[in-house]
Amino acid sequence: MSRKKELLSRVGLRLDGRRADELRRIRCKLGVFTQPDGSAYIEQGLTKVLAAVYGPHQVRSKQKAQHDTCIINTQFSMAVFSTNERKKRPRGDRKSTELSMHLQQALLAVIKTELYPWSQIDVYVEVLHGDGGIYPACVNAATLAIIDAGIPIKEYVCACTASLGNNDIPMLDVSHQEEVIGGPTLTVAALPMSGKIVLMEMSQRFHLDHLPKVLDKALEGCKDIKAILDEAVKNHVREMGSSTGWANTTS
Amino acid sequence: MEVIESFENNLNLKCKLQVLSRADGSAMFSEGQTVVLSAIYGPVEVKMQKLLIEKASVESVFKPKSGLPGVSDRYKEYLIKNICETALASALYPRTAVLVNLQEMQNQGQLISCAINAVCLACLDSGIDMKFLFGAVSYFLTKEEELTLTPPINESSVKAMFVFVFNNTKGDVIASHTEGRFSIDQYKTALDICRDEVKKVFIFFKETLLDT
Amino acid sequence: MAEQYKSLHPAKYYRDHLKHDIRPDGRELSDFRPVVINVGSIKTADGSSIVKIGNTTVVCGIKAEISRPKADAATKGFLVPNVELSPVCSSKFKPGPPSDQAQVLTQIIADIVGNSQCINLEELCIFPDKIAWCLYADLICIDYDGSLIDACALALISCLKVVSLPEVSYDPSLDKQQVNLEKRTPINVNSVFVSTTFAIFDDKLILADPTVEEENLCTGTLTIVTCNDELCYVHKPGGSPLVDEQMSDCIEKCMNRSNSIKKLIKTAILENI
Amino acid sequence: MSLCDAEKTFILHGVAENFRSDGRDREGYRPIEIETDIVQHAFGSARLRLANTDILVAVKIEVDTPLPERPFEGKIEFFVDCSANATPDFEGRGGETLAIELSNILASAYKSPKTFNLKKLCILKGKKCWKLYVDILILECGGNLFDAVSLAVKAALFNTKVPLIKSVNIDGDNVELDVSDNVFDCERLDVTNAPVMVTVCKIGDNCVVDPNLAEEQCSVGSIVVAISQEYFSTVTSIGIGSLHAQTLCSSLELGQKVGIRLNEALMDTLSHITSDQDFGFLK
Amino acid sequence: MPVDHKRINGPEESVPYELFARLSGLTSEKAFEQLYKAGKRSDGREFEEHRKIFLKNGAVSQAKGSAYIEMGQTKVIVSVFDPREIPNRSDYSLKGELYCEFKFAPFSCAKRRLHQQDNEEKQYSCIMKKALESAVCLHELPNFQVDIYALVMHNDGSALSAAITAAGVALVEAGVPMYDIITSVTVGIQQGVKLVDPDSLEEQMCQVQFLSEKYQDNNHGLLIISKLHTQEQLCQFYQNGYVSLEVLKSGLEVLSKTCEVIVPLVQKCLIKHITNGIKS
Amino acid sequence: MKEDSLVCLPGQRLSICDKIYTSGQGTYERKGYIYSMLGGVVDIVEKNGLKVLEVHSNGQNTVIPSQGDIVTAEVYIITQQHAKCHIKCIGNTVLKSSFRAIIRKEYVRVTEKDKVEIYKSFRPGDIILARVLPITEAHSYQLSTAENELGVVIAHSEHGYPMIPVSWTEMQCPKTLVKEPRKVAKVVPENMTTDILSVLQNNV
Repeated sequence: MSRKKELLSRVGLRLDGRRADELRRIRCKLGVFTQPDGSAYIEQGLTKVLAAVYGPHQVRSKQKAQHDTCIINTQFSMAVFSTNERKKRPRGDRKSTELSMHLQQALLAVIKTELYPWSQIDVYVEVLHGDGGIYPACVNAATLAIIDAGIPIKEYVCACTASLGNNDIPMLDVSHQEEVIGGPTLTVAALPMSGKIVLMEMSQRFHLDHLPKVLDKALEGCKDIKAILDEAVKNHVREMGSSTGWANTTS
Repeated sequence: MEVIESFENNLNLKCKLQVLSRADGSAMFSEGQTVVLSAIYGPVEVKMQKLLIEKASVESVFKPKSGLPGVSDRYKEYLIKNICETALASALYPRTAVLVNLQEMQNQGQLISCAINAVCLACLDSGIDMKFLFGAVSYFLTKEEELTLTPPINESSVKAMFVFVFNNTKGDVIASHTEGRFSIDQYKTALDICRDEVKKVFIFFKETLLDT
Repeated sequence: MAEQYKSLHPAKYYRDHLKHDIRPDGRELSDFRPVVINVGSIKTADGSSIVKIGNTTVVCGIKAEISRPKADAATKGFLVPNVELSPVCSSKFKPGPPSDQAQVLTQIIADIVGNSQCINLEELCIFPDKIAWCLYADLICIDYDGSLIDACALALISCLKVVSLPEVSYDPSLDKQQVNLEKRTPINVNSVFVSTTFAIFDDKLILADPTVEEENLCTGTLTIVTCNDELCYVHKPGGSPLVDEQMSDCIEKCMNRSNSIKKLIKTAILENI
Repeated sequence: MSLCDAEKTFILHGVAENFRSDGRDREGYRPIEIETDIVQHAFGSARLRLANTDILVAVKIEVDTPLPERPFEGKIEFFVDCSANATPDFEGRGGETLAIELSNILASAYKSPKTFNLKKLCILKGKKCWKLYVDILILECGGNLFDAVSLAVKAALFNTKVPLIKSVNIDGDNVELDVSDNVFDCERLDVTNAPVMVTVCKIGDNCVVDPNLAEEQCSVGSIVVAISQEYFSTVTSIGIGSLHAQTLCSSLELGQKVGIRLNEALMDTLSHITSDQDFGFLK
Repeated sequence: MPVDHKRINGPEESVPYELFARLSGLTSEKAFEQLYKAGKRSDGREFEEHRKIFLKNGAVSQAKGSAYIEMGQTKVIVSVFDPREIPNRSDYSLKGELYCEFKFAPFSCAKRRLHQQDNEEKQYSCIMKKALESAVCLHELPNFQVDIYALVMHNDGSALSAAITAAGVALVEAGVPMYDIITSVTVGIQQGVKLVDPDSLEEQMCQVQFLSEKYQDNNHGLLIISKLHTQEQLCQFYQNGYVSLEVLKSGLEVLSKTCEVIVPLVQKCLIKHITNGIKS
Repeated sequence: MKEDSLVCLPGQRLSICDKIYTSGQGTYERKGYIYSMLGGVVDIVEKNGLKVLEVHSNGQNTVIPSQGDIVTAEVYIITQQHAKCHIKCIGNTVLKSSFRAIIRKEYVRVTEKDKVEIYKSFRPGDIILARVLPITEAHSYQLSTAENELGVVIAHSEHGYPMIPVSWTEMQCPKTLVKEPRKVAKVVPENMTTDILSVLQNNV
């Protein structure tokens, strides 16, 4: 346990100079591509993720079609050069199938699927550069892409990681370096407004009384991320709107 | 070339039925030091490509003790599949499938004959219709040209091995698998001796069924 | 019209023919199809042979490579036989990994080579525990028309008889080997195995050298491999039971067929030199 | 993207009058944007946007032992990954045939030593050499993939920084290399002769360069020409349809002319790029 | 090499013995030297002379259409199977499809090839598919797929063109509707010298770029085309290496001339097949 | 086949394509000329003043079930709504590989379409004659036996003996005299291919 000491210096600064409850710089852009119905690009620190949404369109294989809801089909793939160790195959291994299933769960909780029976929505996520917090970046990128595609959702779904520095101070938005050196990381995907948790995943072990602290910190993180995403969406809509002249109607 | 093994020393066969709960019929069978676990699932639903109109399609899987099934296990599956196709009255279950699963637990030399006997016991246990019972005996020819029932201890001293599968009605040869080189009359003597030995195997089958 | 009848009721079509002891392709019950052997036609391989039994065609090519012997068998080289049922030979086989039938054939051919001890693996070892020959024997089926074990076995044995390996000198101190391509010495083959397949039709008729239709309709097959007037493989994978007389007259037919095949192999090899 | 016959004839007439639907003439290219040094992990990277075709290329370098039959040369390997972002049918293994076709054409274009000299990648004859992994990620397909990929690869190789080998010591069998860890002193690859590909599409009875998705649909036959210093390093016919010998020669000439012009344009844009303008997708 | 559970595996790694042989000293440059001086090729052929071709159809009894071709030492067998539904495709497509697979036998080349299809074979299958797609009337086979398999038993140069020509014959014998007879030829270019239908040594020689100052002309490469006979159309064109435009054009003329030389032979083989089809 | 018939190869120019000569089966028309598509024999068929050029290859040509063909098929699965079968021969040409086909309940017979029970019309293993309906789905052909001459031709009883048609709804097993319900094809000699008739005769 001693090695985790250096994660937080005495002054409370982390390895990359952030404070314990500070998110990495998030920059995002909607409508990056023309072909897909909705697309988004997000940078959380150095982690760069591209998301594209196709749909809702006719289901490709008839047996999977459902009469009352729309099915969400996701694919998570990491570019071969996204990690410093070159990956042999971009997708198809167990980890990427698991992450795409988690992504599907997160989106199912949000998208109003009952509006599109017999149809299918494809959400594809491509990680260009992986530097820790890959799954949360994918969830946030997918949310932006779905908004860009104009698919009705109940709420933003935001995800954030949190960890434990010097085994008592919860730290937010863990980078790859901290993941490798640091202790247990908790990944939370949540609906920030209603405070509901959609998906919670933990690596290594948490002590029981630390868990609530770290969980609250993660939920706070999700709220902040939601604010940033919301602001980016507003700019995008304003920018899109201005080209068609109805920008002056809103504030 | 005299026969070492005397008549009454049987092949110390041991068996336990109903070993697996999910299988329709299962048997843990051991012949000397060789132990095989077999299970029968049938008649079950069949995949479209494998469907046969007028009879059941038999499929067999042979899992080795360690590692992934290789080319030699495919050969054992092929052997067992053909034996079951002749023995089972598959015409009574058209358009269905019978799955035979085998797991090798321990191998002292008579792996194939032990597997075949295990399958027959599992069929009996599952109560599937059969035209006849089949029993297998393996027979070894050592370097010094002696024919013996029990596998010699060190592998190198085995010159040839015969595995014969007989049916219990007329005692005809259903299947034969051999290894190593041997002369024609050695083959014929081995065939006759095994035909007597297999009677004991069938007696053993009856006993196991009676006392379960 | 006969063709239509044959496709609707193949079994009945065959029974009508077999009533008069004639097979649809005009052969008697125990007749064999013509055998054609051609050796040494592929120059890029160290030994090659093409065998045609009736329409069934198998090409065998042996490529020798240098490798390190296994730790537990330090004085033994390798002979790696593999049967490939390529999609060329029949619409039943699709490209991709070998089908179950191909794997079973590979195992049978490997058993036959092992049982017959036709190649002494010690002779393939150049320097114990350091380097040894590894003969990759690849058998590819070009046309699948029944009794494939016979064709593969014949192709492999005739190919082994014409393999020639360059002379290798190994210097243990420098761990360097020097290959002299000009001086090529054939490997000695201790025994010649010949395989014959019979199909059992309706539990009583024994058809020798079955075609692919006969194999599909028969209720059992029996393959006997002779090796220098001994037997080295009797393979009957289930199927309708055989009485002892049928078994012995099959063995008897198989013996005199192997003599004629051995002569054929000798002539094919003489032509090649 | 299926066109009805009316649209096809419209495109046909446009090409006949040398005035295509988006205002270009037969030899005009759509606007191309190149950015280099996008991916931090990679030794060299480039992103190219040809109208809405979007390609990202990253080059990684590893130490490897040279092939026994070619001890003097390093190795270069092309890997193409069609991301499902481009179209839903690239999902799973959908994009594999296109990926294999692209990597094969690139491999045969870079095969001749005149185009890209692998001897410079050799560290120690027969023992150690550099292996270049050129990974191409296709983010969006807007037609004319071959040109976009070849330009992006050339830009990425231009941007690649090969680490300098300070010293090589050999004892017995194993070889230790120590690489100078200071980032700036590195060698650059000589990319002048690297081939540039031009797709020449035959629509109606004249040839067109840089076809977009619609034009690709109604092309009778098309060839891909890889040009390196006015020599042809690879020529392949793609798509269904056959060409008359005459049209083939004229498209070869057109391909060569456009290829040389395209290569010059690329080389001087690459030399003008300064390393700080990195804005990636956020632009 | 990952252990292949579906085959018998030899030792983990094995190396062809040619590597340890004393280098034969006959580098490509010296080989070209002798060839250039003699004005003739090693087997006595002119530069633009095609090797003797032996072509026979009906080589595989189980296939709908099959052909066996020998160009010099290169031996290729092709079989075509009658159309079946396109697997895993539900929508109704008006045009049929071809599935081509080109495979070298493990023993067919100097260096042993693996059983699995490697990149070069995938590329050749792709080229072969392109060549045949423009020769077959796909609209006549709506929603069907024709399988074409080519196996090279002995590769002594220009194996791909031999496969394409043989595939053309096999398709006609299989009764698949085709626009025209297809023939294919390869030419190797080195220092401006054009070697039609190169054997494997000449093919290697043309892929290598000569460094010595004696040879300034840096034209080298390989050119494969396939041509439709009556329509005079090139349905496939592949070139690699480093060739200038004029050499490429002159290479094209030589190739289309040689294609015409082969066509009568293909026609004779097909007519023989049709006539004894009529007689029986 | 007459001895002096004209042999042609694919891509061979046969004639100019004008009012008189038109391209028939096995030929295609390009730039005003008719070319042959198959390797085989050229037949010139007179159709109301028009000379139609057709090319027939010797039986090897690839035949695909097209609308209206009479096909021989073997039933392999029956459900409440349809019977699935493999098409073995189209007209007289035997297929090397069978095509998948389906007979829906409403196409089994002409009268009382809705009261049809599939298991009373077909059983797995029966050989039937049917007509191909217009092709809609990609992978399986729609067949119909809604004519008197179409339906079950050869059926085996429970005990394996070929049965004889007794009425157009029943067939009887000669050995066990058990009557089994089938949708029997009315045996009309000129429509039936002669040999199937002979098969029926020598089985009785």
